[in-house]
Amino acid sequence: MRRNPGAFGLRTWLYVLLVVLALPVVSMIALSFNASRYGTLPFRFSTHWYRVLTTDSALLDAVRTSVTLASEVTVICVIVGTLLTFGLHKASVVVAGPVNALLLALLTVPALILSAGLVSVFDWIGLGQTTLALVLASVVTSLPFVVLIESGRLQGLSPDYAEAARSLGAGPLRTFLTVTVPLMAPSIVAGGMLAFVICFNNFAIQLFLAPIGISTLPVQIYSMVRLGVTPDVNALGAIIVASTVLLIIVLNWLTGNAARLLTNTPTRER
Amino acid sequence: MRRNPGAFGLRTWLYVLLVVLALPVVSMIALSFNASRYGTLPFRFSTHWYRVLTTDSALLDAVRTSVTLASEVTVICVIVGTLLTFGLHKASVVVAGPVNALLLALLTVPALILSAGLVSVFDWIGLGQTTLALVLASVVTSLPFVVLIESGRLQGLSPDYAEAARSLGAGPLRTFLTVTVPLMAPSIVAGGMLAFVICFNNFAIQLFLAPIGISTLPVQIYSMVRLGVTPDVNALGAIIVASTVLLIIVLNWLTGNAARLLTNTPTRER
Amino acid sequence: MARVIITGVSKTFNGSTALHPLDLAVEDGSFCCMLGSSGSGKSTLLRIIAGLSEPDTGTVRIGDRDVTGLPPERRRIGFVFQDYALFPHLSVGSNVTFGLRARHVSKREAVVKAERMLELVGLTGYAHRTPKQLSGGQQQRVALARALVTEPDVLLLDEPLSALDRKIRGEMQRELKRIHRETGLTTIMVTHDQEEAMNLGDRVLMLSNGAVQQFDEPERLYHAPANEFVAGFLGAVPLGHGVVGTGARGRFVEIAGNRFALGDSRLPDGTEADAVVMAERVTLTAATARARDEAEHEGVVVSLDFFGPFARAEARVGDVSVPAMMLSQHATALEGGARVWIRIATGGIHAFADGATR
Amino acid sequence: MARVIITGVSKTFNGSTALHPLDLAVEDGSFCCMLGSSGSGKSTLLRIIAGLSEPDTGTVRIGDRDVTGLPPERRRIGFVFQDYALFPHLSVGSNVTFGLRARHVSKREAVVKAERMLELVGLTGYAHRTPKQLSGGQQQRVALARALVTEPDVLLLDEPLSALDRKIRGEMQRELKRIHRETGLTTIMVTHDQEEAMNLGDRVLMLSNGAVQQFDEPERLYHAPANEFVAGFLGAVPLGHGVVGTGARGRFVEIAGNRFALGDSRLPDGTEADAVVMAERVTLTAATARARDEAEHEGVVVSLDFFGPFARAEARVGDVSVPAMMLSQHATALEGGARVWIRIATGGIHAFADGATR
Repeated sequence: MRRNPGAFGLRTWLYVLLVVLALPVVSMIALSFNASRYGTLPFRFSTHWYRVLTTDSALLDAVRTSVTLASEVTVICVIVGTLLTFGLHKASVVVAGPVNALLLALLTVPALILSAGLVSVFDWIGLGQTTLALVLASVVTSLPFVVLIESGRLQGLSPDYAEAARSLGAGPLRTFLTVTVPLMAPSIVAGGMLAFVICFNNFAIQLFLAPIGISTLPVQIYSMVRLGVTPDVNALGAIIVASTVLLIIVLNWLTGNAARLLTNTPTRER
Repeated sequence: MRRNPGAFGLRTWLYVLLVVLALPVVSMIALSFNASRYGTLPFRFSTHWYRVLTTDSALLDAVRTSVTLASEVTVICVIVGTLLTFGLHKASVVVAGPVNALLLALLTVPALILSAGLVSVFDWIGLGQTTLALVLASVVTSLPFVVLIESGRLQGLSPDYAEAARSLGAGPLRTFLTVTVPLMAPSIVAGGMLAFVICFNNFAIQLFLAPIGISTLPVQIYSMVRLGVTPDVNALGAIIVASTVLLIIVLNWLTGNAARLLTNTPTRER
Repeated sequence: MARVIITGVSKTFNGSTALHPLDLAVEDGSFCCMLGSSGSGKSTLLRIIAGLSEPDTGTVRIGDRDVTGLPPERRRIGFVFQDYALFPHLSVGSNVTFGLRARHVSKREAVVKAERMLELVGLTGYAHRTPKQLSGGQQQRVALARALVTEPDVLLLDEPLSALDRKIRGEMQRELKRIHRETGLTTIMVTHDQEEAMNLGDRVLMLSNGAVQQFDEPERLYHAPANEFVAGFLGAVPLGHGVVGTGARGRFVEIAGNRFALGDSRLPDGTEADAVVMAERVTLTAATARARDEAEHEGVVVSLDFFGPFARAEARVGDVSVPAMMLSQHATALEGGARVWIRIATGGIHAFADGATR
Repeated sequence: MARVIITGVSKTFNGSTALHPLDLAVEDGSFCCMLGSSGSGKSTLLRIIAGLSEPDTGTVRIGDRDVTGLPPERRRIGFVFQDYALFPHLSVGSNVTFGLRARHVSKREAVVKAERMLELVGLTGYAHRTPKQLSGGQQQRVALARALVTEPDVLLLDEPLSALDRKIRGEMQRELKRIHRETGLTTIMVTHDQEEAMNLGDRVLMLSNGAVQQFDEPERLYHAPANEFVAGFLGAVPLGHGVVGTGARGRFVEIAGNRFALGDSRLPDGTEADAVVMAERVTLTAATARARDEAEHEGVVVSLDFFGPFARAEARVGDVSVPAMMLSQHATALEGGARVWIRIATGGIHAFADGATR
């Protein structure tokens, strides 16, 4: 169907969308290299804002705080989420049904309302605005994504692999660790990545639950932006975009198709 | 494997997780029915906060604004997203590669940084803090999710269906509308739902881009919560959770398994 | 190596019966084929023996152990799946050593044993490949090696050849026969292919709708099918409904006025019965070739189909349609509409009373 | 109804050749089977005819139209997919009317035509079911009806029977024959099953590695395979490497000191050649039964396998292993180790020079 008459229209349409979607990202990067403080023209190239960034200790502290938080939450989410996914898969509908409904509910409730709720709960049980409270709240918001991604994969996995392992003399635990987990690896990686990103970006949760005196990156940026958009935020955004793209390229190189990790392409393993 | 020795441990583990995950939601609902203003004990049942909610015109306006915004964005995202998904599927890697990378980048960049970037972009092109700017920004953040969910489905769909339609005399457009779109319907519904939820909840974007004088629900709640957590926010949260669960039940009833909509279970249509 | 004894095993899935209570004894060192179409319960039974599924009632014994309540990993079985189920994240060698490692055999010893087993299945030197790099037949050999290397008491095969090309299937059948001969392992194989079952099995268990139809040696199954279902599954074609009688030249079944000789039927004279015929036991001779023998029927060729080595004809005797299967070289003298003499070899026709017994 | 003429069509996927340039003419109203194993290019060729794939070079003509550049919807074809590809969101009736509606036939007329077509394939009254409610064979019939209802110029079938059970496959073969006879439609079917191709095709196109090996009537293909590949695909077994010669009783090929009679080989005396034998053209007679005929070889039975209706034996003549295929009833007198007379029917052995020609 090379001579498809709609092909030209299709290509044009894709290019238009590419531009619209790229606009915010591209202009953010452009502004980060513009010498002018308020993003005004004419454009003059400068790495000024990147230099400012390296000396902005409050922002760098916030980056460190956010990365630490997101890493901890990711590790917890991956372990808990994998076990939960596996448990849901094995459990009867009576147990799995409510848990699934709850996970979907957690996906849907606005994070802001959830954080408001969590503040009162944590106050109630005496955790208050502690790091532990922040980690717990972040886990609760990130976990549903991990479970959704992993359970898609697990459901697509032939039960034959686990049964083959059992028939060869491996007990349930050995089967889980040496067969099921390795076969679920792509979705575990994808779920972990998603958990990291969602936790890293969860402004609403962090705004309410971050201990006093500790700023995560989104909270720090918020307080900076309230004083006017400064291009060193754009520089930071540009760095984040660049590292994301780099990560995607590396993953593509490692797995052949990184997008497949997130889209859960139904490749029944053979 | 009925007499699996790990079954008991597995069940216990699931119940513990159920409790931890349910805690915020359940306590939010509990607090919403507690007469005390600050969620203190003893618990006294009251529908007071629901009655307060119905008379809180600022909050109700905000709900209306949010629902309108989310509905508009959902419609745009579903149409644009479906066409984009289809286009990416047909396009060569040279076009699809960068678009996919961009979509993944948009998923990863913190919404707060993105909104900061968008504020300057919109100021630059003269849109400023208008409703159009808000809709556009919301579309840009929700679209990647729609495309990811739909493309997972489309990739799992056998190309035979479209080819069969072509061989029977249907042109590309007719094939797309009468075969491909109906077969993608579950993922289109799921993508739309996700777009709605994400747009509805996107506090960071709305905080920066909502026109002056217009408050979306998250922004409104934020300003309310800054004055102390009021249980009529909990009441609102409880209503949202209840409607979500109701929606899930209805979808389950309609499709047999709503969770499958989001998990993209690899059911190659037969 | 051990006997497998099944007593009173039954199974229900969501209210529908997958297996009616059944007993079965597979002798030590024998090769038992479970034959049936999909839904006959043959795979369910195999999975119950393996411990991958629990029976609702009954017990399973392997050797002198009652394994009914045991999980699969404690039954000392080897299981080969239809789609091989090789672990895609492990090399061929690691696939084969998996079962040994699970049994805490040292790595060094496991590798040596795996090498020896890969040699047995003809895949020396393939240990470092991944399963994906192998052809279907090679994957099947690895699955066999993986199941055999742990020296199980019994080898269970779930339609192991159905995913293979016809040519490789024949090769793998010979391979399975050889491995069974060399290891002397009690083997139970599930298949829906009657030729495969007939060729490989010492005994064949014919299942239908979760019930045993016949459990016999292949020759017996073929020459003395227990009921119409078994005969039909083995390729017998319905001839018609008639009445059993005894005449000058022995027993016969009379259908629409034509008398067809019966072999050793136990049905009493006068029984109404359905008769079936084995097409490959029918011989057609062009009427021009020679005079008609007394034992032969006269008929007309209605159709003639050519399948390469074999040909299939249909002839009419009065109102009865008689199929005939022959080597193509013997069909060259025939043509549609030709008058033929039809000879049906003794035992070529079976009659079954409306109940079931033969 | 129309001829299909393919001229110089070739196709490359990612640098590897799927089809070498080939010409093919399928006569109006004929039934052409494309036979080959997976990767032979047979499906690629069918998809090129359908317009689902574009050839790199060459032209495709259907009837008097050059359709090379046309998209599939303008080629007036019917296409049946291996997995049926029935639209799961439409009823059986809507599946069948789909093609008519796409051609702007009125709804009323489309429904009437669909009913008539469902009747032709034996599914009257199934219009309101969904595809999922049908068995595999029924789905296949719907796919056929859907392809036929638009009255295409040519019907293209891509392994239409390979997903069906053996028994239903036979039934569907008869069905396809009948429909082809009744509609008179030019039909091209892809298959990997030689019996299917032999039974259905007026002519069979044998493909391998993207190149035509032979295009002939089934009988010719069987009796005069163009090369060793074709013979092997049709079941011939290698006999060994030898030298062609002429003796007192005609042409022969001498392998390891044994002379086997050749039929109409065109190879000159002294040619080194690979010989193959058709096992079903070899007859074994127990040496005890009668004296050896001059044309027979003396041998010893090495193995004997029983496949229900058919049996397969292997006999050794000196160092040469000769396979024999026979009806089981003729194998009863044989046993492993027995001395036998081996008769190979004329044309049972083919010899091919190291190149290819026969």
